[in-house]
Amino acid sequence: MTNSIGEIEDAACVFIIGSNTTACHPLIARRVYKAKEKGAKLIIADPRRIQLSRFADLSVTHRLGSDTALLNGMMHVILRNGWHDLGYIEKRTEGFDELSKTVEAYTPDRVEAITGVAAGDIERMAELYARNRPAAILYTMGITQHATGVDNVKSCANLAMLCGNVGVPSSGVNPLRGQNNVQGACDMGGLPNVLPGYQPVTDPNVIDTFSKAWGKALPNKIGMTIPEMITAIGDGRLKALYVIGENPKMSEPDRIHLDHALKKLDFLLAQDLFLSETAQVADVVFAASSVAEKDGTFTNTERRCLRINKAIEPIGNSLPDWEIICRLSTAMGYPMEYENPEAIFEEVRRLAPRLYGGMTYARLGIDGLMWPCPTIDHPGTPYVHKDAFARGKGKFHAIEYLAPVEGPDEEYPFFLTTGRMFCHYHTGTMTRVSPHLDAEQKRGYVDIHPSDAERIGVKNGDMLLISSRRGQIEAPARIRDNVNPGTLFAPMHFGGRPANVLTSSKAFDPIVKIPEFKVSAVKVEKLVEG
Amino acid sequence: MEYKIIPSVCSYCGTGCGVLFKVMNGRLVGTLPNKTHPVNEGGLCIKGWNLHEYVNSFLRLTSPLVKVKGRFHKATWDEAIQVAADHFTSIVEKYGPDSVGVLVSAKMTNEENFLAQKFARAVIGTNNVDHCARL
Amino acid sequence: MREQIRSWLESGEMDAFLGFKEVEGHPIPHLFSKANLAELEGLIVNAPRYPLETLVAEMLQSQPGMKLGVLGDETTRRALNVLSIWNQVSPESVRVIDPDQFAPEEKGARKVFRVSEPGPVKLERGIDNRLGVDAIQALDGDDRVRRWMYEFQKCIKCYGCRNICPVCFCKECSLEHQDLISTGTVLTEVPIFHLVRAVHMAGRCIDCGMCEQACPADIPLRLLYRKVNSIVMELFDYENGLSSDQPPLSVLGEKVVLELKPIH
Amino acid sequence: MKAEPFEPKILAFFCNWCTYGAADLAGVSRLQYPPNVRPIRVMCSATVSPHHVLRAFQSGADGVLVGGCHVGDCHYIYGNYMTIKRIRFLQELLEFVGLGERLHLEWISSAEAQKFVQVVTEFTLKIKELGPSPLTVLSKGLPAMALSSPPPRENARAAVG
Repeated sequence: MTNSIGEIEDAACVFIIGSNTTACHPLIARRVYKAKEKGAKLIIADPRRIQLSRFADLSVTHRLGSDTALLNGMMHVILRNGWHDLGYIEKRTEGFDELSKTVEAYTPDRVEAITGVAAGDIERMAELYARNRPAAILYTMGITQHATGVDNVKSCANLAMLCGNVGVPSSGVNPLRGQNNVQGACDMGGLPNVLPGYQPVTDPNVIDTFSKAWGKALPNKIGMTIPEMITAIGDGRLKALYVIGENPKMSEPDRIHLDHALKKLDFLLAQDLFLSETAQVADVVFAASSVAEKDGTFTNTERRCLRINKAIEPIGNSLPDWEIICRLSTAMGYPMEYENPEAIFEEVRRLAPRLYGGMTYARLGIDGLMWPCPTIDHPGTPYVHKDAFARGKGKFHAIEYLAPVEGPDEEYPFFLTTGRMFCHYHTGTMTRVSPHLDAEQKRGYVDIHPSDAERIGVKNGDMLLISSRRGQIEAPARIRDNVNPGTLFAPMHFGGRPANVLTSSKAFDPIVKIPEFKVSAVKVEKLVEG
Repeated sequence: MEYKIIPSVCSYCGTGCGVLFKVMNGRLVGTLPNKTHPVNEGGLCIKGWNLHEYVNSFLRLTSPLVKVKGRFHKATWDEAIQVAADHFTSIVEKYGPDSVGVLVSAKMTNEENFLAQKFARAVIGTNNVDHCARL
Repeated sequence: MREQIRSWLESGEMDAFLGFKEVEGHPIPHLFSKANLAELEGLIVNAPRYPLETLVAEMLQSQPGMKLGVLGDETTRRALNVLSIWNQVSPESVRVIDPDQFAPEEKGARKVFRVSEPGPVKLERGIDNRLGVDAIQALDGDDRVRRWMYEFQKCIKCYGCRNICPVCFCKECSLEHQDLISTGTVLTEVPIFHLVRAVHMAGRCIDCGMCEQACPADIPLRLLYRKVNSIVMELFDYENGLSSDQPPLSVLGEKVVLELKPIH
Repeated sequence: MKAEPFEPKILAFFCNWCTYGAADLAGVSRLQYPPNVRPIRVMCSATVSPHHVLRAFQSGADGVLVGGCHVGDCHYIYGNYMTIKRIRFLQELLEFVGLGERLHLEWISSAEAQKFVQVVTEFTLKIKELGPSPLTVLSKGLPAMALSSPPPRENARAAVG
């Protein structure tokens, strides 16, 4: 997030696109409620009607995968009416001319044809967003899990910069991160192209610093992302995989293809709290300890580094992940010895000084600190890009709309989108075992619009067979008018009805390789009465 | 009777709500919201309120497992670590470091992520490090 | 106050004392005992309300016969009374220590939980959490239902109101009864979810206000339950936490004193 | 558009030993009463939990009628002591959230077929006057509900004061 969670309350306009905030980030939705009640305008753009839609000043359900067109349409209207912030654009950004040329073609009528959103609504969205400042954009995987994920994000940034909504309190472009420490995993260099603190592996100075610190020559070639790794396993280039606290068999697209690939591995090591779907096929499984059994830090979506504290001893014979890694590393001839997580954190501070340099366990306390926090007296940074963008000038990217890789056709006439529900989390390994959460929703389901249900003769609870080009699943129908006709929604949490059998691994963003979970084409048949 | 309240952070989503763990005689018995926390101001969602339940689940792994002839067997840490270390070492020797991939986790701490990528880069010698930020 | 508690702990008159300790600027509930008398120096009394009563009940159920002190006030006493009527705690095991009984220099000021100013939209469509029961009753029926439904619709189904409630202890909760209230959607069934809980508050709610503070959506739950309390008071002359009988809706009673309400 | 005349849906819980008998007698005696009532026979009016009443409203009932034995005549001696407590409590609570007057309790013995007809007729008439349950009205317009028809200004001010 460019801004902090608390700032949302004071926005004059909140624009939520591709995020079911009350279900996935309920305590951020709290701030949206507050903003709304203080008089902020609330705009929701989501292919589904979500709970927040009922509180919105304007809620639109655009076609799956048409986000760039919708955003370009809004920018078209803003430019045509001169609602953009010219002073801000001239002073702080570049690439405005190309952008304005591109969006010129996105007239509301054309965008209506692409997105299914009435031209009048596009005009109103633009007006609400541009004329109520500061305006905050919130998005989640509804924007990013597309073959055009990067384009979608850039379009959000374009819109925000066009109206001078970056580097200002209560505004910004705010991705709500899904998992508790996605932000931290990225910060710590859990990516193939960067070392801790987003320092590129291709920079010789960076490699030099880290090599010296770690006493080992480090590779400087960018590594493989998860989808690339899966391809490489299939080709026989990747022989061993060490999977920590992940469940790719549930979280990666095109499960059947992945299952075949995993069988080709020479060695699969899994480290998890539970015998997840992935751990079941591993050669060795390390039993890890949970959040309550160790010290450490998490970095949340607003870049706030927060301390967790050990409450109980590790359950059974499990060990905290850091101890396991230290022991494995030592066994492989590279002794890693740390007295406690704080000692590791000290090393993080030294090696990622721009973001974490000023943080110590003592300073973090319970409130935590928001990075960048480079020095020991730095108060932390609630919102970034204050006077200048990290790269100097904010760059507009002229983005053309591209249709999703897969659209409905004669054979597979339905759109399928996937996502979370309020009482489960990610692949369900941590929530399906929790009695109170499991009681809320025990099994997978598919949301289908009443008109579609009537057409294929389906009642609530009837078993459906959903098939895509990749595979098929069975799931009971839940008739809901929160999906549009022609669209289905399946939650991602249920191992017995894995929605990722249906999704495609061929459709992913060319730059960041994010799979297009949000759009697949499927067909539906009725199996048995429920 | 030992009863402790330990402040911590919810591990269910990216919001980072402050929680208090209730610990009675060394066992986690419940979760409360931290009422003065800057992120959640005393509120939690259904997942946060039930944070202790997965920790106490009877399905938790309590020991490392090694698969022999298609079946898992409980092992000591030393054995399991040695098996894994031997496999990695021989695969790196035979096919080079880039034949190994490490998936770090968005669910573990910063410190652990740091060590995991350090393991991949300094011990194995590959940049094949990724996690599920995309998912 | 510290000295008094110290002497109780030392003499064994009290096995442990549940109060608050400041941890990195945050008041955190803490159990003081004879084993850690030095920690008493860090005892603070200015904290937002936590469900200490629930902790007390948990401890006593794990170790019956233990003698506990708990930092609290009149509301705490009432909560413990309710719990004792429902056989969740034995009253002789718990002693409530009210900091107001001590000299002001010995205690900090009790911090009142922040009451946020309701925004204009909330005033127009919802219900101002600070209002009293009478102000709601002054609204006409249609307006009332619209306002309550607006508030209830914000519910994100965290069950926080129930979870934090010091007098909610049932192992099986009606709110999770699938034949009564449907599960699986974040927009819970409005208004049955909240009204079922309100019904269960009859004869129990001690008006501590923690439900409302825990509500991420700021639903005026305290106001709703205050009405429940006043109904119980008017119809049955029962004051939760002060009356020592079983609550009126749990017993038949000896005679019928109520009159039927006529149709018109 | 002229809507069809409003025919309320009224759910009724009748005690097996008295009110249900009265309904039976009314039928056998060919007494006329409005067909809006959907009766459910229960063994005692005390088995009607507040949950059942709330569930009925949630499921779209415009009114709920509970019929039990006169006090002192309960087949289970004291059952209806509970009934009146519960229903009176619930009547007040529903009133507070704006659903008042849609719940009614009456003691009707199995001989009182005339009274049965009179109560059902009066209650149906009353629900007709009240109109459809606001819950069903609101649930139809749910997506925009929070925004539609903001209350008159005076009321908003009254709420603040």
